[in-house]
Amino acid sequence: MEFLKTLFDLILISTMVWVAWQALTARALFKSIVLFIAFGLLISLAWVRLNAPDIALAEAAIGSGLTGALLLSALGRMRGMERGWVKQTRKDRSMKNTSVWLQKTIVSTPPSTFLRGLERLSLRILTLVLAIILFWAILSLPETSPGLTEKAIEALPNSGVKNPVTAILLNIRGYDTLLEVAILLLAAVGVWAFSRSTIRKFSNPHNDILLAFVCLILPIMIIVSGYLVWIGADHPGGAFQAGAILGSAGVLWLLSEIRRTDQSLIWLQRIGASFGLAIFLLIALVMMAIGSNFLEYPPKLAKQLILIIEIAATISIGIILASLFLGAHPGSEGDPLPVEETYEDADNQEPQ
Amino acid sequence: MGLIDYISAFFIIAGLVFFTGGTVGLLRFPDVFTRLHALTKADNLGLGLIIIGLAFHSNNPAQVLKLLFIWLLVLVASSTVCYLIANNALQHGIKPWKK
Amino acid sequence: MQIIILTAATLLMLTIIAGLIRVIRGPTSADRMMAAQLFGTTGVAILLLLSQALDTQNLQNVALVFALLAAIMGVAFVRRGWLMDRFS
Amino acid sequence: MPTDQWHLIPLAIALPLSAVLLAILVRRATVYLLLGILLLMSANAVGLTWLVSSQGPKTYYMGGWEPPLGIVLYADGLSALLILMTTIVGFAAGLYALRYFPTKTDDEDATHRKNHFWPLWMFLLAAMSALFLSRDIFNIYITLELMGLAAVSLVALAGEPVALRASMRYLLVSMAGSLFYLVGVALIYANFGVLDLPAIRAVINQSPAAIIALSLMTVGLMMKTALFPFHFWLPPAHANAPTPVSAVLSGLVIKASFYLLVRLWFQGFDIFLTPIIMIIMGAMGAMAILWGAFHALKQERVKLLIAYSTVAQLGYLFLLFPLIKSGEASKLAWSGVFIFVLAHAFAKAALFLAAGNILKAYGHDRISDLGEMNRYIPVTVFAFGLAGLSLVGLPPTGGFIAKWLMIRSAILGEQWWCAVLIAGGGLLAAGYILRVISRAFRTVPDIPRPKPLSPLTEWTALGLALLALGLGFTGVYTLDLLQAGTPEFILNLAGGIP
Amino acid sequence: MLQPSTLYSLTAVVLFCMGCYSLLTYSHLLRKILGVNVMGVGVFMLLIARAYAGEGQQSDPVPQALVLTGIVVAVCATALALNLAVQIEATTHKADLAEDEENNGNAN
Repeated sequence: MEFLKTLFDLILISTMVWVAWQALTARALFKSIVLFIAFGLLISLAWVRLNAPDIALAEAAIGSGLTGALLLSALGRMRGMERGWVKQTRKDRSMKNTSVWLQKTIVSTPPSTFLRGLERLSLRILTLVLAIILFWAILSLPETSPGLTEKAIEALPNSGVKNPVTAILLNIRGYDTLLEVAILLLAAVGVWAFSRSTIRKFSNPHNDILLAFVCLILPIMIIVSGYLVWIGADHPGGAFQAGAILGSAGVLWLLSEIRRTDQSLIWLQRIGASFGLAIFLLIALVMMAIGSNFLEYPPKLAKQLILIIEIAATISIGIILASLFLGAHPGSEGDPLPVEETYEDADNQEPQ
Repeated sequence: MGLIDYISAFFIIAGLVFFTGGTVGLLRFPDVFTRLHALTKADNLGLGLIIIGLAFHSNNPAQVLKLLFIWLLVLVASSTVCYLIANNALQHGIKPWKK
Repeated sequence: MQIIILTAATLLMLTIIAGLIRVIRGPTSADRMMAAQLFGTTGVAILLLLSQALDTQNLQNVALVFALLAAIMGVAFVRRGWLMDRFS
Repeated sequence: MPTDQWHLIPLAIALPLSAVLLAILVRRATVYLLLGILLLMSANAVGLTWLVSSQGPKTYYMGGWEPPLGIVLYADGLSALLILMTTIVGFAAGLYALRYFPTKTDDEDATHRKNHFWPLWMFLLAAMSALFLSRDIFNIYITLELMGLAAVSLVALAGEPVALRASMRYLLVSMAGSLFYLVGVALIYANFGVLDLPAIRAVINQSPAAIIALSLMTVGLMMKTALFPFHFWLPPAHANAPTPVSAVLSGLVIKASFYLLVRLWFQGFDIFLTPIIMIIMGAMGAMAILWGAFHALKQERVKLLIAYSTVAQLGYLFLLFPLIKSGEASKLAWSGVFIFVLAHAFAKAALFLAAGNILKAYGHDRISDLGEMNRYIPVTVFAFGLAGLSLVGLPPTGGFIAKWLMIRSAILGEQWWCAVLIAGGGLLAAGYILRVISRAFRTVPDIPRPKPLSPLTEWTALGLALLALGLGFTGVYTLDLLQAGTPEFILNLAGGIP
Repeated sequence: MLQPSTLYSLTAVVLFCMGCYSLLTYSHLLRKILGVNVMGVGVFMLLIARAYAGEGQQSDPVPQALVLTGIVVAVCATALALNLAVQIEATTHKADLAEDEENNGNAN
């Protein structure tokens, strides 16, 4: 039994390292991204193996779904130039020049000069030294970590929830979480701030089967998201996992282009994005006004307050993650260009 | 090991066979369409068999329902994605393999 | 029984590795994406097996999330990132 | 359980966060509302400073949970003063931004920028307050990320390719720095099972994990502070950001990670403070002073010159380490360095605002093409000169007090090279400041007449410069406050470092 | 030696260093972003691996909460970085940070 588990560990670990290495060094960026998505799945398995189901849930929701969609979309936009998705600002750049230039910038050129070789060598040595130092640090750690498990379990009855991770996230270290919700909002505002009209939106042909699928799966996603918030008090789950699923639902909705995103959504987006932080802050301040400390919840009310905060946070996280995928505010860019109908398929030109 | 264990082991092993088949297909088949075919069909069947095998161990009907629901979700998702990929591949001019 | 389940999980890990070879080999981006899609299904299977082997029912929810979100990657690929391999 | 008045501590974070929400949700006519909140924040900071000075340092249990589980906020003289500094500079630069981003314009791009400037600005101020109050090493990571992402977005707000690239580089360095820091946190937690700094101090020992964790955290924070070998990202980011943002980045943001370094080394990991470490840190500081000043002297653009000057001035902060010797010298160094932090914050912010004025009036900031500034923008020139005085360290400015304390400390501790460096660095600073000032009075034939400036932008620059000057007169009070935050380590140093 | 905790901690180090190397070596922004993400996974894995207390034992919940927070922060930073990279590519037609033109100091 133990042998099999160790075997599983070893296979998982070596695959993880191999995939990460391939993802980081693959010559084609698309390949890198697909491998990185696979990597997300593998680390999700690792979290499961390490008995951290909360993290595994979050990783499954964020790592494999959202990050992948974000990366693919970014890559698509960065190369969209060539397909006419993105406004061409320099007219004189002919197709051929573009490809030469893409060759040069997107595919990393191997080091050619002696100096670059030297640079690589020194970087390798530096990384190796870092690895050795860290190995040493880890091997010198005590056999069992002191940790705060017992203290956390002791504090559980006063926290209002039964899942220790949720208790720490939303009550004991609720301040971290408040700032984290702030970071989410900050990321959204940051993206809105610098995304300008130069980037064009994608436009895809209407697809019935995709639409039917989305109409079927979106409600399920929303229900599962609610379910995860609800069970989060006692079992693995909670606002972040649920928010990530809601965000993925948003991404799917954007991808299916059921409805063109337009100006009227900006308001909704802004209110929705700030809702979580607003509720969190409001509750913290009200608690302070009635004589507790900032973010302190009386044990009797804790469960309800945490649930309110979690619901608000879930909605906000979902909206923010979807906005991060969308990039610029809807409506702040020009009309999407139609997709070209035919173009040569270079895929098959790659030697097998 | 009781009878239930044997039955469950049978289903799990059967599932594994299909998974292996799907993977061999993924590696050996000549073009996108055939590979898609191998993947979506064999793997989903394999997952279904494994789920049946695991369901024998569960004594909670809700758990069983959840397992089946998961399978259903995977079926819906992979058939949709399979269609989308195949459809796009055709549109983008990838020719199906002919002997 | 535990042994069978764990062996099954380990074997499924090996099929993932085989799938990775397809991701790396390509040749078209559709192949790569499709193989990644396979990991969703296999991942669900491994999670369910592990949930039995490690005796934690919570993992079923992880599998549920996997199953739920498996399609997003594929859809994102088809709608956003087709024809990525032009310069590989 | 703290009494009610100590709620000022969390309010220092809650106020700017509410301002963020206001800025996002209500767009019309919020600017004055936000300035009102900024005033409230300043009042809050003054209150906090007064409380700390009258009642001594105080801890505040967030959520009512005691350490080691809960997160503790800690306010002492140093953190109160730095928060006060943050709100003052934030308020002044905010006033400047009022005119920098035109209120009524048809330009969609400008409106877009103005709308997004305010929430990001408030995020930055909230992050800095949170950082100065934090004592929990993981919470510090969160505040660092909040601050970093806000700063990066603000730099990118400028929109030009150079600014975008600078902000990307900043973001990557910032993320990598945070992760290095976080590895340190992970190792500390794995080894000792605590996250609160004093708790760490109580259980720390000379284990390899602790040493490695501390080095990684230090490297991470040095990247964010842009100390000499890690300074490469700073000049482009600071020089190409929108002017009020440059002022705050150079004046405040980089000090935050220095502050954390000091807190870590002196109040958590002081057993590792050996003479060798002190010398290494000091040597890096010395390199920064020389390197930064050398490059500042070469720059062609005013904003870049000031940005390189920041690289140099950062070096002085790291002289704190070698100056910690015997008890008396250490106390002088401690006060000197933190008065330097304050003086530099005001002076550097003033310089950037003045440079922004030059850029706006002349349409460029190439030093060689400037001229007759005393005729067209006298207030700005005066502000530039005054802030320059503080940077050089001439009496009666705050910069002078700071350098004087540091030199006295160096002499007491017989660290002659530090004394020479501090004095020499001042001369170099005089060199690059004079390069700009000398252009001010030069008559140039056929120079295009500069555009008139809004008085508000000129006077805010002067106000900040006057604060740098005024710091020279409030030195005693500041000293008392800073003493309220002197780490135990320094207080215990009677006979010098073992 | 083959305790899962140690095994995964060491993997964490390998991942961290790989990410770090890739961040330093490659010039394409997407690669740098991937590198930072792999680094992040390394750090999180270190925290979680050390929190692991053995089968059937409650893992230390504090690092789990920290990692959950860290993952969300990492996603935010990644999303910001990706959007910034797209913006850079759209305005400069290049996806790396090499400076090609000097800013001549003109106001925008």
